[in-house]
Amino acid sequence: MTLRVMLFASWADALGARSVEVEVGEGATAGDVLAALAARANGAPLPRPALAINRQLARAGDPVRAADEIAVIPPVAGG
Amino acid sequence: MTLRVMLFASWADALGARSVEVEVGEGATAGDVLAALAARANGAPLPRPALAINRQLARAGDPVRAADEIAVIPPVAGG
Amino acid sequence: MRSAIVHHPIDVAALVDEVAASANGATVLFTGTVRDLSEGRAVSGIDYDAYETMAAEELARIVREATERFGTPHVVAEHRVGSLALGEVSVAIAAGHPRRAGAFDAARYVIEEIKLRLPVWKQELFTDGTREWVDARVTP
Amino acid sequence: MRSAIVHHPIDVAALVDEVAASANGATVLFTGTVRDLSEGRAVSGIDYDAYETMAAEELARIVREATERFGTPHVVAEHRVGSLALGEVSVAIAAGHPRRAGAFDAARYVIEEIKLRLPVWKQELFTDGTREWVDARVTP
Repeated sequence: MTLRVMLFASWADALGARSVEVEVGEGATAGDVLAALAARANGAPLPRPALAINRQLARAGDPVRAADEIAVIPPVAGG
Repeated sequence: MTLRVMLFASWADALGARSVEVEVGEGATAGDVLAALAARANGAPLPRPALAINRQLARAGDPVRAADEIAVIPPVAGG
Repeated sequence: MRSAIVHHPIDVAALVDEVAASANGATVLFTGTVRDLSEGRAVSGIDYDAYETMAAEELARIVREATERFGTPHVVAEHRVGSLALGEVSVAIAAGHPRRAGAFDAARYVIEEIKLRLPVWKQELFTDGTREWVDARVTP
Repeated sequence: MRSAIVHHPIDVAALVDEVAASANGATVLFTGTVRDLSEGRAVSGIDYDAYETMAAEELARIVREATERFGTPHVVAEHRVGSLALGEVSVAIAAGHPRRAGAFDAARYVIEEIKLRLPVWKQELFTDGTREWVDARVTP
């Protein structure tokens, strides 16, 4: 399935977009999506991110569905 | 010697004045002044005060001189 | 209780007024501002990026947690995003409480949790013309 | 660094402005206000008495101690005396610091020391028309 993944901060800069599409198999997990994104980053020196599914931080084993709102969450630095 | 002692808060109310004169012997200490003041309070239910000499809290044994600025310091309650 | 991610300057006096209540004996306001040095380098400004919908939800959760932990409904927080100049306020938190310990603790809780949890990122603009995402300093 | 015992309403926004500096990343404002209940009794106002010359000196010492302990010159404090109505600010402290922990700790230090050391006394006016010095509640 094709997922649209939102990007922020250093990830948005490195990939030159506010979102990208990644292709993963049915039954894919948050970990699978992060692996696909790492491949897309192509060795750029980026911080290891977490994944948010529907605006909640996901664990590596959490399932991802095509209808989910998915986002890369680099280490946060607000305040 | 005669000392003028400033009064505040409950002590000023109870003695009906912002200052009183007390008579103590030469070589009197802060403790002596407090004892003279307690006698002046005449059993009124007042909080036990400290004494300030020249705007510094005194110990009971500290000497008092006629030229000193002397004040009764009830338990503080600012803020 | 209120929170927001905003794109305009934060009116800190309005936040203080918002937490006023006759039961409160203490109010604490915390503001974070853009300062002129970061790890020894001279900074001219900061751009804040955010995952705004998630950040708004997370900030609301943090503020609600503070009201529950410290027993006061009077907690408000705003985080600004976009381009900020030196000295501008990036985050402001106001907490009103009957007692001073509760007001301090509630405001402190909110800023500590913001630093840990809010999906907001800062890019520092240095006076030498370079810029750097703070997140990217973390080892991959 | 500045402190004062004042007879007029405290301008808290001015105190916050006063501690602003380009090196500061954090500012904390604490205000103490007259609240509507004291130990369960309804309060209509508070009269503050003070040994003003000593209080001014002691408050200056406390603020100087805070600047030295927490490593920032940007600490100001004002304590108001006289008759205050519900909701009015009796004491305000502002602290600016490069780091948030320093700003919180400096403001907290000043209010805690004020409570312990400042020769200021409050008389609570109750809605039933009676009044009571808070100091007089202490057992002789």
